[in-house]
Amino acid sequence: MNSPIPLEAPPLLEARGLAYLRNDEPIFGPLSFRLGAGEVVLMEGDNGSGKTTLLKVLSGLLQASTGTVLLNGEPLTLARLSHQVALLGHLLGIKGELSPLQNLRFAIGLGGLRSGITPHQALKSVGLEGYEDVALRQLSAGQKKRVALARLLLVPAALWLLDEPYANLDREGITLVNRLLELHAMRGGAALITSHGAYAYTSGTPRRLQLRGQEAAA
Amino acid sequence: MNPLVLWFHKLGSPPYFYRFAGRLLPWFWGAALAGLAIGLYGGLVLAPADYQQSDAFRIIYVHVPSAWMSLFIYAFMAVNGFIALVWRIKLSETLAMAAAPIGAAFTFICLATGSIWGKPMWGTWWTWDARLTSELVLLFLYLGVLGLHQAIEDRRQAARAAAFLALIGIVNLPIVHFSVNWWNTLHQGDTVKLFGPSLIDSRMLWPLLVMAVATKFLFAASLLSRARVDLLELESGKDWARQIALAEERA
Amino acid sequence: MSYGSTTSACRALLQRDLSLVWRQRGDALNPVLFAVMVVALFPFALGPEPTMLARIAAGTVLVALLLAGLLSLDALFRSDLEDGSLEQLVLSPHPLALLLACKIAVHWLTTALPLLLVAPLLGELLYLPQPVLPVLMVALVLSTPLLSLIGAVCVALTVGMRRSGMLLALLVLPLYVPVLIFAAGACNAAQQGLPVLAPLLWLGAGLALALVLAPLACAAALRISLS
Amino acid sequence: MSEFVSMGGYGGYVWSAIAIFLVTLALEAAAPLLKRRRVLRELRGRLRRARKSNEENT
Repeated sequence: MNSPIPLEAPPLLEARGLAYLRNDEPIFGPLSFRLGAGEVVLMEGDNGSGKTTLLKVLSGLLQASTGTVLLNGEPLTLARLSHQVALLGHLLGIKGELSPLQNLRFAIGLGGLRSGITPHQALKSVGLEGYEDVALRQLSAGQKKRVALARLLLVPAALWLLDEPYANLDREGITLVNRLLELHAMRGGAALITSHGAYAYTSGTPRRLQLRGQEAAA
Repeated sequence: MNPLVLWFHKLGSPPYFYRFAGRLLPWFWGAALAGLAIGLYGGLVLAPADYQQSDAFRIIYVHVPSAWMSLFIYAFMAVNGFIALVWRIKLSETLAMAAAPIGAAFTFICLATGSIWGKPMWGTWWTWDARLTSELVLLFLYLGVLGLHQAIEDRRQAARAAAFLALIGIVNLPIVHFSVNWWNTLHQGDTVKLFGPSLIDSRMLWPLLVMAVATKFLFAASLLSRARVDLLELESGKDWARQIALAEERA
Repeated sequence: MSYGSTTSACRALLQRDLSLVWRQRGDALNPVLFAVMVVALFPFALGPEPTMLARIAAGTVLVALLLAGLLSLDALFRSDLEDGSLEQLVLSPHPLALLLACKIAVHWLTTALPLLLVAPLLGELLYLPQPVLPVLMVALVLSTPLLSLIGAVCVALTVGMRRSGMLLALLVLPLYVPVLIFAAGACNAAQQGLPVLAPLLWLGAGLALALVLAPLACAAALRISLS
Repeated sequence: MSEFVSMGGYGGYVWSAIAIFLVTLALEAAAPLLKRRRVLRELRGRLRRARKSNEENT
């Protein structure tokens, strides 16, 4: 093969020496890892090991105490939060008073729309067909989570940061999350998901990161 | 690098600042106490009585320096707050927050002594005159900064939020002063002018200036001792803080 | 892919917040009810003589509206914080200050506007002299958005605290003093037949300044509070 | 001397103003000293806990 070696594209997400301190107590880190397109990484760690904080730092909600976050090789700053990251936290960011459809329309307005999908299709693919116009308050916790997952399908973010995506879901829901993650990875997206270990990402062989308070091992 | 810049950089490190402030403290306390003694002696004994206000005017020696300090400390707090927000320097956060209670104390003194002065001069404990009212708003601003600082769990986040409030306050203060002035004014004009001839006898003036300098030293001394303790608390996980705790235990 | 423009983000936010308010339109009446009750207390405390009530009418209406606004301020970011929408707002790629300006606008529309509508009625309860009413209304139109904007910055600083009510009042009231002074000053001048333009112009200048600066300050404060 | 204390009839006002000044500033200066004792006590407690857990581990 004599073709010129292509310059290696920077990974979608890279953390370099990332650490976060609160009241001078380390919450996590220092931590370095890379996440390329098509990868799903499962972040494991006990309660209080700083998983949620890590996701907040990676998304740009919190500023790291030391280290840098690079998105496509460029440092993440507050002034330039990009369209490339979607965060699904413990709080789902959806309104109980509105219907799933209204919630999704708002999410699209705020974050943009991926091509080739509509809110109706997204709701259908998370198994909520027929629930479009029910007030969210009347849905179960698992169904609310599915609405939040539908939001991920709609917004054009390449990187998903999911905090405990399996919580509140039944077996069928867990399979759904895994299917969505697989689909996202196949499209060239990447995802970082946290779990305290009770559930597992079953399909494929995901890379695992262990988060143990102060140090983390890849 | 420029040696001065280098020194500032070193001063920003908490253990260095702790030692540096510790060495300065006795001098500052000494200068403050000596200045207060001289200023009060000059003001209460040596200065002649005022031809209009008789001896009641002597309250000026505690009232006016406190009023100056209340504004000076607010400006100091806001400048440090600005540095803390823009460059995230821990020492500036600490200094800004250490200054707030001292400023509140001086503002309180200014209001209390002003009110005591008002009783014999105006016949009431309180008048809604422009400067007294502005000073009252200033006290509320100080209390707001202190309250916000106390209400937030994370110490550094608390310092940043309170510093931000201090900055809003510094925009607000001239507006308050202007509006209150527009609203009502009864107060006597400035007695001491920094530029131009002063309206006050020099035997009355020098104790006032001595008091002004003494309160600056008092502020500096109190600020440094507060900042030292706050840094010790903030950095209690670090080695240098542990060493100090152990050294104190042995002593 | 379509990333969506900032305009469409603002429109989506306005639409969502307005429909949320519409779903709980009963709550929108609470500040109005509060203002009416506060104003009704004054004749009980001071006696029903019309001349005396007429003298304090404009000031009382102003203070009642200010307090009613303060009471509703706390809810500005509360529900968004509790369900995580605030995080999504902060993470959105659009300028946060602009999005917050939309939220403040909705807040003003839904809490201050009803108060403005009942202000003439409140004035009538206190025998507000007829010629003062237009000046009071202009002063209110200029000062209520100003109060909302200044208040939003302070709410952003206290967002996430469990018991923020008293602290919020402590932070906000010193900042409200100049607004109250100029608004009441205009009414007092009108009552004495003096020119009213100067204080109203000062209010207008303050509003213009706050319209630009307050959303930026609000965004900065929110970022500090969420960290 | 009594003339000095009475301050031309304004003694009560003048001396109470001076007293407020001195007492407030004295309290203000004492606060960091008290806090310093508390912080050092907590720090020493932490060190003792750390030492104890070290001994248990070894």
